[in-house]
Amino acid sequence: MSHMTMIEAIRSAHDCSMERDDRVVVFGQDVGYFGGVFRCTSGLQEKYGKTRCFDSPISELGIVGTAIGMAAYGLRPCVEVQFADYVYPAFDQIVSEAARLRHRSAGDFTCPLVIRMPVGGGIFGGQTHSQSPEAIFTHVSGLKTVMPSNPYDAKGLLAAAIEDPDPVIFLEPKRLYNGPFDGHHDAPIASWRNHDAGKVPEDYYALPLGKAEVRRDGTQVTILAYGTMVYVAEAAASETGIDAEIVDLRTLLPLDLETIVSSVQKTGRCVIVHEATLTSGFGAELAALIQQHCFYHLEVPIQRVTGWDTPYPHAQEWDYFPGPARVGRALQTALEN
Amino acid sequence: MSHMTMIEAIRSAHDCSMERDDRVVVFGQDVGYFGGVFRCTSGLQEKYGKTRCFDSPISELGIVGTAIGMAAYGLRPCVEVQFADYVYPAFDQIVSEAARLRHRSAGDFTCPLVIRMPVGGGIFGGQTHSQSPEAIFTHVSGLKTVMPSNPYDAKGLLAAAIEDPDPVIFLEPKRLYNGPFDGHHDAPIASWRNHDAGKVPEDYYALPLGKAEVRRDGTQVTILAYGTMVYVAEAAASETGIDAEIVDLRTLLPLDLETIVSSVQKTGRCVIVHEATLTSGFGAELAALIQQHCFYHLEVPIQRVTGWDTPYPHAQEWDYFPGPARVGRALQTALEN
Amino acid sequence: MPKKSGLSLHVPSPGVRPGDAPDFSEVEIPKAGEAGRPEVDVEPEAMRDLAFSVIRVLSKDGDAVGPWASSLGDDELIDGLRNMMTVRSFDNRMVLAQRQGKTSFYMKSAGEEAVACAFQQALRKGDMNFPTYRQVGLLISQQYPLIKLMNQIYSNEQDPIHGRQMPIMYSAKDYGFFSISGNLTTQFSQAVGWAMASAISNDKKIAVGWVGDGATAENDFHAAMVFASTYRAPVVLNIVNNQWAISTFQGIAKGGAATFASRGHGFGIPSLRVDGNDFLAVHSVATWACERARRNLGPTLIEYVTYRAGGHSTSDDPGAYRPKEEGDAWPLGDPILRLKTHLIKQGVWSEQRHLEAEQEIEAQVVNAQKASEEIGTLISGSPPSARDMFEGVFEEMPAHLIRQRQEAGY
Amino acid sequence: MPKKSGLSLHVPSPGVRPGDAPDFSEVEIPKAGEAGRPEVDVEPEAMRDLAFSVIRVLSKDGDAVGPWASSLGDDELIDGLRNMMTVRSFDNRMVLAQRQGKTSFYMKSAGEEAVACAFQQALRKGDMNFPTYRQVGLLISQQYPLIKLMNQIYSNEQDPIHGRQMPIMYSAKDYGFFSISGNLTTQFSQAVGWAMASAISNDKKIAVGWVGDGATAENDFHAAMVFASTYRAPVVLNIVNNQWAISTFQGIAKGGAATFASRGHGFGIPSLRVDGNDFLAVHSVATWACERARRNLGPTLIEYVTYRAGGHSTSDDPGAYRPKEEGDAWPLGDPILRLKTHLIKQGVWSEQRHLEAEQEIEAQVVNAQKASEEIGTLISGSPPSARDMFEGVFEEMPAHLIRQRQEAGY
Ligand SMILES: Cc1ncc(C[n+]2csc(CCOP(=O)(O)OP(=O)(O)O)c2C)c(N)n1
Ligand SMILES: Cc1ncc(C[n+]2csc(CCOP(=O)(O)OP(=O)(O)O)c2C)c(N)n1
Ligand SMILES: [Mg+2]
Ligand SMILES: [Mg+2]
Repeated sequence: MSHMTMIEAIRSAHDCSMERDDRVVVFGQDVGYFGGVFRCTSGLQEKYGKTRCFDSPISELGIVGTAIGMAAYGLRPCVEVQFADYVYPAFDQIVSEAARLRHRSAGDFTCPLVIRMPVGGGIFGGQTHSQSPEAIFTHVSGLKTVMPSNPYDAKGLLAAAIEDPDPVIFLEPKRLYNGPFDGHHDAPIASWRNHDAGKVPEDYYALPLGKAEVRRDGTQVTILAYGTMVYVAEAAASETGIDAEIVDLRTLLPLDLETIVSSVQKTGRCVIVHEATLTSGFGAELAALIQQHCFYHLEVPIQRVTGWDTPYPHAQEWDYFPGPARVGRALQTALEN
Repeated sequence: MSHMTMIEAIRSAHDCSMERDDRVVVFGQDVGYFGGVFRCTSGLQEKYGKTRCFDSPISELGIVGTAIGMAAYGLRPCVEVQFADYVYPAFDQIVSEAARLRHRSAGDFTCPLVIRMPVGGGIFGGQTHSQSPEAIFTHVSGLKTVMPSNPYDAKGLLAAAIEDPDPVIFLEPKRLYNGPFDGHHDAPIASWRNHDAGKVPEDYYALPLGKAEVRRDGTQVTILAYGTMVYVAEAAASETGIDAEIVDLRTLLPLDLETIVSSVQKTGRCVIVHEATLTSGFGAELAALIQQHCFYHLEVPIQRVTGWDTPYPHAQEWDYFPGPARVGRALQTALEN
Repeated sequence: MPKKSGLSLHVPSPGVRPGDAPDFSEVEIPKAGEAGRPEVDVEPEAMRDLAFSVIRVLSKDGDAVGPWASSLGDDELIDGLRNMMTVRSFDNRMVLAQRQGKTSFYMKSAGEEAVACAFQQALRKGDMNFPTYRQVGLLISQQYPLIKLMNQIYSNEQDPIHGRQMPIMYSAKDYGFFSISGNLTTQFSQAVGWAMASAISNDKKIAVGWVGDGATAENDFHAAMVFASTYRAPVVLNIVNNQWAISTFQGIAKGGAATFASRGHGFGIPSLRVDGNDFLAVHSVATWACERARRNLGPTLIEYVTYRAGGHSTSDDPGAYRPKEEGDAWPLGDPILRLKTHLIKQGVWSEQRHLEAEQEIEAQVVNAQKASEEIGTLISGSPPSARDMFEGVFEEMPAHLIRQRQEAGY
Repeated sequence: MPKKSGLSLHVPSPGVRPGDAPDFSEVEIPKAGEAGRPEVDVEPEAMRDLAFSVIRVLSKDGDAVGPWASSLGDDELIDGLRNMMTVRSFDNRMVLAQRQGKTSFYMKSAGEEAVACAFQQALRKGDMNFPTYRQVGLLISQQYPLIKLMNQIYSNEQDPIHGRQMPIMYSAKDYGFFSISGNLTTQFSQAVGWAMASAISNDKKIAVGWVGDGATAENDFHAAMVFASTYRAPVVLNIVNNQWAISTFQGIAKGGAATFASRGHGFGIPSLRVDGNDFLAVHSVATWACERARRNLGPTLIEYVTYRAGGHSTSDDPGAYRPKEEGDAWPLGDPILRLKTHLIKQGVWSEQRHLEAEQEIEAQVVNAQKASEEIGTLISGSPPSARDMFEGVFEEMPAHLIRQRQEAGY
């Protein structure tokens, strides 16, 4: 059991899956010889050859469109979109094709496909290297949407996504690639080396999609988070000294409603945190579900702490990023009444 | 003051706007000589010439991409996407360009652009002629999203959208083109001829974006709806005899939160109805906002009556379509506790 | 002409509109047999001219002439003729059924039956078509049961896709027929991906992509060309240029290009243009392109010059945007008539046999229709269950869909 | 070679990788002056060869030869030289500033300065460029204040776009420079639309679209070609082929095509290929294409053959995927050196004057940098206000954004 960064864990998931199943093929922009701009596929071309891991032209549409054809043939493509901000050129193939193929053909054709992409800000990437478009994927029937928050989960969930018989959108919080980040951008950078979730088996393993994980037990208020926001939530909880229960959703669709509901029914208070813009973000769906399933347990309104309804700015990045201070204030508000 | 169908009203809005402002240009697939597959632009090419109303190649991306360039030049393009189900090839230009141009250039360039598209089912169009993708547009900062429910609003709101300095997504419920439709698909087809909202001035007028309209005053429960669902809601209310207040949102973004909140604070109960799939639909945002702003007024959980989380089916269209029966049941449930 | 001095926008339009006399004088039709037939491993550059010509085999008086003269035997040609006749008879019955309200919608292949029927005869079991809605000939040429097509069109209880999609959105994997999408051109890059997968797997199967003239403007056309060119995918990319895209004439999609076929040159893809109403020419060119793919020589682009003789769909009235008589004026004639004439000239067919064949086929179609309608139509019999609507969104139904299904009462 | 008998996938790769000796033997470089110069109203077909050749004006020993020999006067050429030198000096200072942490990111034009600088000299006030991130030469050639560029790069208080975008995402409408997008190729179809708008308005302005070799694979490339071709838009479409797209060599985007320029032929768009490191050739071809557009003759596609001498960006290490010495081996040399040699040969420039110019320019850049850094950098001075982040999402701030701004404490 060695420590891995999230990058190494993702690379290892590819490696184990390609080792086990030669139907698994990996491609995307710069993923072949170079191993990806974030190095998540480094060494795979050398090990598995140019026809199982290769560079693609700069066409997200072509990447996803050809991958759907490969999946229909019987391969298990796992493709990379360099940044989630660049997935939109492929949106039609994802929404109209990958998501609907099994249903519209009554299972005659299926689409076991993984589309990986880095999400989130905190690297001064501005509006075109920082977006978190998870909500729009969860609105599309036929897609599964996953966002791990640590190396251990990343490897296990990616392996499961590759084995899944249906298309999976696999979102990687780029700010977590090299260490847990809690929003304190001035603090020294933390590393996965000294974090439990940085311990990752070399060998293959898979974690079930659709299961949330309680990261911190608490009684006063429930925080629903995923990706980078899990650590922001932890920071906010410990810094306010509020006994918050933190649920890391891990998979947004299918959603682990049970875990969410039982936590909110216990605490009676809920704060939802995500980095994406507020309006029609995934927090809206969570709030709608919770008020439906926990209505008579809720002591106070559910709050959403999210990115603002603006493009992700460059210089004002830390004013946009929902950090521990904002989450902390929300926790306090949650306890006021 | 003559009666118009929604098609005639939309055509008239184009006509008045092109008459008043020769920066207004109209194009899209089959919109030129033929006047559009739904005839919403018929006669415009003849009246204003081939360079102000013309057919485009079958490229939604090209339509929107070139329209953005035209808007940046100083024209006021109003383009048609033949069905909302076909907007995805243009999604990148809409999300990454039209929506962000003003912000990213600090007003150096702007994008006064209207993208019209028919939405909704009820015409046996199956999964590729029935979708209602409004929610994903409302998640994109920088876009306004409008959906009229009758000819009078359609004309006034389209005129306003064309004059708006920012990009507007204009969604036309195709099942309302020729008459108000309340979901009773076996009943004889109603016409706008004998409906008040079918009375439409020939002359130019504009209605402000961002204002909802109370279609029916009521005290027991608030129904939030837009487009076709307004009539479904009316049918459900009268058939259940429940004294429901029906708010027609008309504009989803910017949202008329005041009207919504004051209605729900009055009734203490709320049912949201839309045709789009449930998960992460716009109903989620509405529910999240209402539980936040009306928490202490709510007597019962907010309910969402929506399309199911499946592709829009062909043969089972009426099992998918959220009709008066389902809305009626929700109203009864809302009054139970 | 600009109003003021200055630039002006050019908006192409067809020479003629309703009321005008049809005019195809701009459509250049070389004599049959003129175009050369290169080796399949020739450099694209060396066969450039074939993207600008029209490869034709059947002469005016019905002889098969020139280097592309088909290798098909008489029986295969007779099969081809019967297949085309079946498509036409089937189409007509289904349009009627739609008019009678038995289904919601239909699209015919009228006038372009040869393209799909002749191409299919060049394919092998295991190859995969990625068709549009105008290639039912691919299935009918394989004796796919007409009743199954009708069950789909009627969305009845035995619809292979459970009433989930509009009429004619067939899916038939065992017949090498990919699930049709209502979204134009998406299948084009998928075909390339399927072909790449076959090559990655060192398989022998090839893929065939289909697209209409109008739909070549879509994004996926470019993606397909780029990926096919870069990875030399074993795929045949077919453009069916039937002159119209709903109300829009081909000039809007083609722009200033000489031909659609010539789009292949910028990708180093061998490109050919063929008389789409000439069964022998289509089959011969298809065979050439498929051999290229099978020999791992890479993609081929083919433009079929034909004419959409009917409306775009049952929702369309072509009389609103093109002269009624245009179809009759189409210089490449009718594919069924031309093959019939050839076979009669060959002495292997006759008016008499043609008439009999027509009656047989008509009977076949009618019987299939009766049987299918006994199962049900959109307005009769028991439709596919609403419960089914929730199935197959995912292989395994997740909790939220089960909840919704129960809420729906199933 | 397939492992088993059967098909196999072809995956192009550059001949050489780190450790190998650079090899450009496949890059054919015709002699300067060889390519012919057609009239601007010639049929695309008649100038087909120009998409496969490389138009060059500057001979080995620095003479301007052949029909494309530039019409530029000595002073204009000296301006061009100084512009290129300014771009290079500016680039180097900014890379340094990034290394010092004064900004987050930077991208150089090193090696391809001639393309933007020479092209801009063919444009008129009012024309609009739709650039990528590697055409800062368009602005510098118009004496756009260096300090404003730096203010944007530093996201300081006087950043014209208020710190909202990453460094180098300039916007300068008054200088005919469209807001740069981080999303590749979107500007290409926008350029066509802007040009269409100019034509619709019977205006005289033309548009210029810019794209890199790698980004030609994107959807918007196709959309731009289709619309430009169909409506004969007054636009010049520029492909800057600098051989690399981050770590991906141009063969992945080009596939089996002979050249990127040849992509224009399938759309009937006149297409030319030019030595991108030859200032005179670039300017001459640009002038030719702009005249076509101004005379309402429609679009032109131009491929500039050049080399990305630096890394893709400050985040990139090209040593990981290409030989370190590749840049020096690039057969078309350095654009600044080549123009300098020509001017000296012409007797209007000298080593001495060059040295002085270098020092002047260096001083200019350093002074601008000092002044800009006094205003602030990403890590010094007062940044653009967070309040501003909420401005300009819409012309008028809607209620929900006001609420959010207040929640944010502004
Ligand atoms: C992405 C998308 N845009 C628009 C449409 C609407 N549409 C359906 S068929 C059609 C015309 C296609 O013409 P063509 O490609 O020539 O094929 P043909 O109908 O002539 O066989 C259009 C515009 C669609 N189905 N998908
Ligand atoms: C839609 C999209 N996909 C991917 C990227 C990431 N990306 C930025 S630059 C680049 C390479 C572009 O190469 P090229 O077009 O040759 O331009 P060059 O950098 O060589 O000037 C890539 C892949 C992006 N910015 N946008
Ligand atoms: Mg067509
Ligand atoms: Mg490049």
